[in-house]
Amino acid sequence: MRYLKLGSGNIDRFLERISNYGELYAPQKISEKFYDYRKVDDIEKVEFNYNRTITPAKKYFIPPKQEMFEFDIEEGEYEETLGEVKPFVLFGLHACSIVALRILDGVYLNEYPDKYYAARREAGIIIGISCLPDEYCFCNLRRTDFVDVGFDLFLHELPDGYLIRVGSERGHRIVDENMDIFENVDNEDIENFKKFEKKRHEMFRYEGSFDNLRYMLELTENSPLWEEESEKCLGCGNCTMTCPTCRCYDVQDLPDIDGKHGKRIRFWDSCQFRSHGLVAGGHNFRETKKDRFINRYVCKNAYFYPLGTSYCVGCGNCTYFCPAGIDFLKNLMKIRDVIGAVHGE
Amino acid sequence: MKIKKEIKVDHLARIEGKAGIDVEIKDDSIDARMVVTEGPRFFEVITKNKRYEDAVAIFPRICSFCCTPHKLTPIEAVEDALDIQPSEQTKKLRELLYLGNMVESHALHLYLLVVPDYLGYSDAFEVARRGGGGMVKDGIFLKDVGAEIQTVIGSRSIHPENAIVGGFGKVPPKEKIEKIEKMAGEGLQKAVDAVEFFAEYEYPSYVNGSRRHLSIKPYEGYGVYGNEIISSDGHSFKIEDYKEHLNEEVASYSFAKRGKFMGEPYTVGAISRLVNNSALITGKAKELIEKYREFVNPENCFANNFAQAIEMVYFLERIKELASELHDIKDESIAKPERNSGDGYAVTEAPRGMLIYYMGIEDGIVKNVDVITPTAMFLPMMEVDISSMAKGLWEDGYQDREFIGKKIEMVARSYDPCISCSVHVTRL
Amino acid sequence: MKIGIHGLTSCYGCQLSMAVVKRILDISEKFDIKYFYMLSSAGKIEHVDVAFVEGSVSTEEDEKELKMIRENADVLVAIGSCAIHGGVQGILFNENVEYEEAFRTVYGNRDMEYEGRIAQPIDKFVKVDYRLPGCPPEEEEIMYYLATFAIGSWPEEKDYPVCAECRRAGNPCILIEKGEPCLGPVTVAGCDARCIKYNIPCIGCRGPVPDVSWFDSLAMTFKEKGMDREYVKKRMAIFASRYEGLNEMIDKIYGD
Amino acid sequence: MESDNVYGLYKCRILRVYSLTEEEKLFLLRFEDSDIAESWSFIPGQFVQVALPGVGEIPISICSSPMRKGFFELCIKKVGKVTDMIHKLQPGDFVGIRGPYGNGFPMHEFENSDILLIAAGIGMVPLRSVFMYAVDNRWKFGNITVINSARYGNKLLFRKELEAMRDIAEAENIKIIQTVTRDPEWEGRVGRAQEHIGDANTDPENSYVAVCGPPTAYRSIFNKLIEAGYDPRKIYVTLERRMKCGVGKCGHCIAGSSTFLKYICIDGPVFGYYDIISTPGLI
Ligand SMILES: Cc1cc2nc3c(=O)[nH]c(=O)nc-3n(C[C@H](O)[C@H](O)[C@H](O)COP(=O)(O)OP(=O)(O)OC[C@H]3O[C@@H](n4cnc5c(N)ncnc54)[C@H](O)[C@@H]3O)c2cc1C
Ligand code: SF4
Ligand code: SF4
Ligand code: SF4
Repeated sequence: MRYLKLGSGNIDRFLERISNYGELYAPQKISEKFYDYRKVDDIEKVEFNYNRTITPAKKYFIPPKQEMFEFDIEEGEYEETLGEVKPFVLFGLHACSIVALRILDGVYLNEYPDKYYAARREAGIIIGISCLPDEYCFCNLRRTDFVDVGFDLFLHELPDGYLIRVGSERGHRIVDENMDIFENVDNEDIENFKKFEKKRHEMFRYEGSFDNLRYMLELTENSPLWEEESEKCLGCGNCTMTCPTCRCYDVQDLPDIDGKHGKRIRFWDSCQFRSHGLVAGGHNFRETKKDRFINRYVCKNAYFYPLGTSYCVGCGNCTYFCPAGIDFLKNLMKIRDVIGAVHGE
Repeated sequence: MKIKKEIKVDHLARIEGKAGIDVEIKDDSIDARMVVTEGPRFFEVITKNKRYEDAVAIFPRICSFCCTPHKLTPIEAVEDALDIQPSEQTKKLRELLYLGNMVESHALHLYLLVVPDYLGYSDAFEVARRGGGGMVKDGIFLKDVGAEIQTVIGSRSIHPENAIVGGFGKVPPKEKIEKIEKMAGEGLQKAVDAVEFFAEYEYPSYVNGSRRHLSIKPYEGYGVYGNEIISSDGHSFKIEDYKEHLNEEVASYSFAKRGKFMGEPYTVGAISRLVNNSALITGKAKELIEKYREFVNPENCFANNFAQAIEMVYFLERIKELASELHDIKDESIAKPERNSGDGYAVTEAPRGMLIYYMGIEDGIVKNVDVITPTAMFLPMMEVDISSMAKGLWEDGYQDREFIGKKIEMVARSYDPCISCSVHVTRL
Repeated sequence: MKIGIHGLTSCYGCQLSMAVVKRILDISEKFDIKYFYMLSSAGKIEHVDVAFVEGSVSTEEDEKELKMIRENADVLVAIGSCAIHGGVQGILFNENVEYEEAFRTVYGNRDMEYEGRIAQPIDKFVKVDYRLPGCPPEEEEIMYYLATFAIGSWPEEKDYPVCAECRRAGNPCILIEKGEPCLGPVTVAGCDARCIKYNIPCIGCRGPVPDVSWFDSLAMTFKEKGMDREYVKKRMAIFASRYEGLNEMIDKIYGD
Repeated sequence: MESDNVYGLYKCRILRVYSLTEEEKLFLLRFEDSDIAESWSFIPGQFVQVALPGVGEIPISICSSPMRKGFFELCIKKVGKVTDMIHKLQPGDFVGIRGPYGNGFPMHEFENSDILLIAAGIGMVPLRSVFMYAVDNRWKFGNITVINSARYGNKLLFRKELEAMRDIAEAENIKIIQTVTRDPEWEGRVGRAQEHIGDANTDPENSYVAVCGPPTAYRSIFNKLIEAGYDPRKIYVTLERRMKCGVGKCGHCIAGSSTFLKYICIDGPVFGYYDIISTPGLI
């Protein structure tokens, strides 16, 4: 991998330069406590130290609401409405967010590639940035705390700037075209990088591996925990909407009142909603709130084989953004303990 | 032999709400009554014991046409009760919001509800089909100007939620304010055209008769806020004393209350504002008043339509002015209460006339409410005019009940009555 | 296609919002509007393909009219919170105020020729085929409903809460951040989380999510944030007074 | 079929419409584009997405034999928004089609074995494709039994078609069993499908079994089959879920558990017996 250094003095220039490659989006403070990716019209507002955004980066690749086709009802014709996707630069993704996008790639670019997603993925330049975990983060347990691929450039915080890893051909090109703002990495930088990584690792709340969780989950289907926790659940879908890897969508046809035209749209859906598992005739595969509650735990902890990680990347969003204060990680920890207790008896 | 003759309009179309008119013609007298069949909704009971923030969110549901006045007036009352001092910017935004409702309401009433009468059609769709499309579109444009203002400032045009006690949840961005300014400018000529349109119709003389006009004395210019009520014959009193001056009665045939001032029917609304305060009007509207002086006739209810058209012109100019004063708009925090309990009074000029709110608050909880709406105020006067119209036509030998029915409907419509408002409820 | 637009006891906001959609003239051309008293004096109740009914049943007259509308309509759509849930005037029901009592408080000791009632949603009297929620309904949804009928189909109703739209819209959550009593989690979506966009906590004007409004769970959250029972109860009941088991759900959390 | 948009639809013309029962209609379709019509192929058990502009898009199993080139059939039950509208269509009208999707039944594995088909209710739809395929390639398979069941006689799908085949079927070692569960008027066999397994002409030792019906019936059918000596490794079922895309994107059809999380649309809808019993949530 190619390593470079960006000195503190050049950070603003770096942001300006990358915005030449496309519309720039980056985390910004949107309210007292929350951050979100927004279009950058003032580089002063770009946030380098944030923990999580209220909408994950998936929104740039699968928009919350998206038009797919326009149709002509009388002729039975459909016309794709993807149009041209202009290049854009997504700055400031953390490692877990980048892994999350790779998981989405697995879904959207499989044997039936989704053109709408592919076009946006192609157009989006990804620039990652290092972070320090808070009490909600557990990417270390998910093995998503570090990424080797899936970004064009990745910035690691140093006391006097950033150490940059170049992760793609596009990344090399950007670096080559702007060599005047980069320096070479020296020994002191490497020492600082190590220190940062050490500090970061010491900050995680838990250590160890989480993989056996999948079996534990299957074995605790009848644990009283599900009853208790799903009682609190509002069924509001905040957990799935803020999850960087949840991507269920719903499709709807919107005819025009002229009765002749219309459009087909798709928009974020959630397995926490009743109709998600409902089929014609009224049978529901996830009838109760508890069924739907458990479903998310099951789905997120299943394995995504191509990457050797689970669908959950351990970002902590679903806990942080749950209005009812339900703690995903804590519940998973409890599930492991429940099993322990069963064996202990 | 005495034959009882009756003219009935069971369901009065093209007004807000549900009401009918019964006119009974006896040999020696004539008796008209507006029958409000809409069910009671008891707003003063349902807002009681709620937190004031929640109560002010409920009041607008009294009526969709004047939801904004029913939001801003109780907000004023709460602020009076709890000694909350909103910022200058908030006051300007509120006035703008209020005037947005005014323009929307007047445009709807004039173009979609009244114009079909003048042209002899049953609705604006027919007007559009028969070549009046341009006029209907003008009306819709003006209505949209008003709706846009309420959307930008209030979050939506019906039941705006962004206006709250102490200020606004979110201050609208400068670009949107500029858009309002531009739209108001574009609407101005259309409003002038409306004035010219109404100036082509003479008022039916059957409904001529002297009457007392009540309105507020605006704090500033020809504004909608004030705390003093004045009458066309020189009376005045402070809002805190309204109960001593304005009484309300209940009639057995109506869920609407009926106002009296000094024991007599009176009227409120656009014409009353013009009669009492036209000296405060400026600009293009002032020119039009001078040009069409005779149409500002204090003795004929049809003057209200004309007065609304004049007001549209004036308020659009005022909107432009207010918007231009808001170019340096900025985010602000919401003004906080100085105390937790108190009595608050507010009166504003809603599109249809004065709107009075009294609220008694204890520890943030609403304990007492009284609301007097313009429609409740002018109902008795309206019945007088309906009787006069029916009587006049009858005596002139018109016998076709449907024809008379149409004419008396026009009388009612000229008041722009708002039945939901009148039925909401008020404490005796 | 013949349609009728009717109002019972309400603020007339739903009819008004139908009257002021941007393409009202297109609608008047595409549909044969048989009844729309707010806008037209032409028309009497006659057979229509779809009747839209706004407002709650609050008088004998309302009930009679509603039944007549139903008899003459192939499809009946309840529009707005009053028709669907009884509206804000339904609060009396939730608070167990008798009609007589409310009436006396307001009108004094007078007899009326007409009898009023505590407001009720229209499905207490007639079969309702579809529900178009809102206080008032959103233009986009009005157009969607009309269009699906126009092509011989019917609308899909939303069954999820405002929160979903709040996230899609990119708002910060004010319930988490400021602990404000947002009713978004129990209120049916469709407004694109308008109020939250304006930093105003949702008061639930669109009414509860059909069958899956977890007032108990939300009460638990509110309680933890220090809100008292009376306040929570009153706020939740503004637009949800007729939601089955509402009071019980709240009592369950706060204890008896 | 070539399109750079997986959700792109191809126009199909409805050639014939038959009413099978009060609620089910059979549609004969052909792609407008004759190149597609001729080259299009599928495996029994696969499904297509059927779209009506303005109304929506739904998954429907193909119920004709893949051997019949140029045309295909769908049997659609009227249950809601889209299916209601489809039932209003007439010959000459168009629908949008994309697919085929799903894995389908492993027909090549079935070769040289007996085949037992067990259908309950609408489950006969995908199994008809298996059946027709087997009949069209009669020499490749051993004995065949079809057990078609429904609540009432007039709800038995393809009942007349199957009855009409009876004589020739006998000669070809094909056994057709039609049974109903709730119909007092019905004069033929009664009882649930699984109660007639013993009457099949298939050799449990050398049979493949395909089952389709309501998920609630599966366990009891499995038990009966295993009791009768059928090899669990050779039992297949097809599953249903809500679906919006058909190609593993929209997430609605994800089912299973943490160790076996599957998309019904691309990993299924056909699953083997062991998948089913080792995966809570699949049925
Ligand atoms: C793999 C597969 C094969 C199928 N094969 C057939 C068949 O051959 N014949 C047949 O009659 N039916 C079949 N179905 C069921 C059929 O898809 C549903 O009956 C149909 O989707 C109902 O749509 P609707 O709009 O009429 O009903 P509504 O209840 O109005 O449904 C509204 C929406 O919900 C979704 N939906 C509802 N139920 C289902 C469901 N069961 N599956 C998927 N989406 C659903 C649809 O997207 C639909 O747009 C199959 C389902 C699957 C999954
Ligand atoms: S399940 Fe929760 S912690 Fe895991 S990736 Fe999704 S939001 Fe993050
Ligand atoms: S602000 Fe309200 S509507 Fe939005 S997510 Fe939070 S609780 Fe839900
Ligand atoms: S956010 Fe709540 S109160 Fe606001 S419009 Fe939506 S449903 Fe109504």
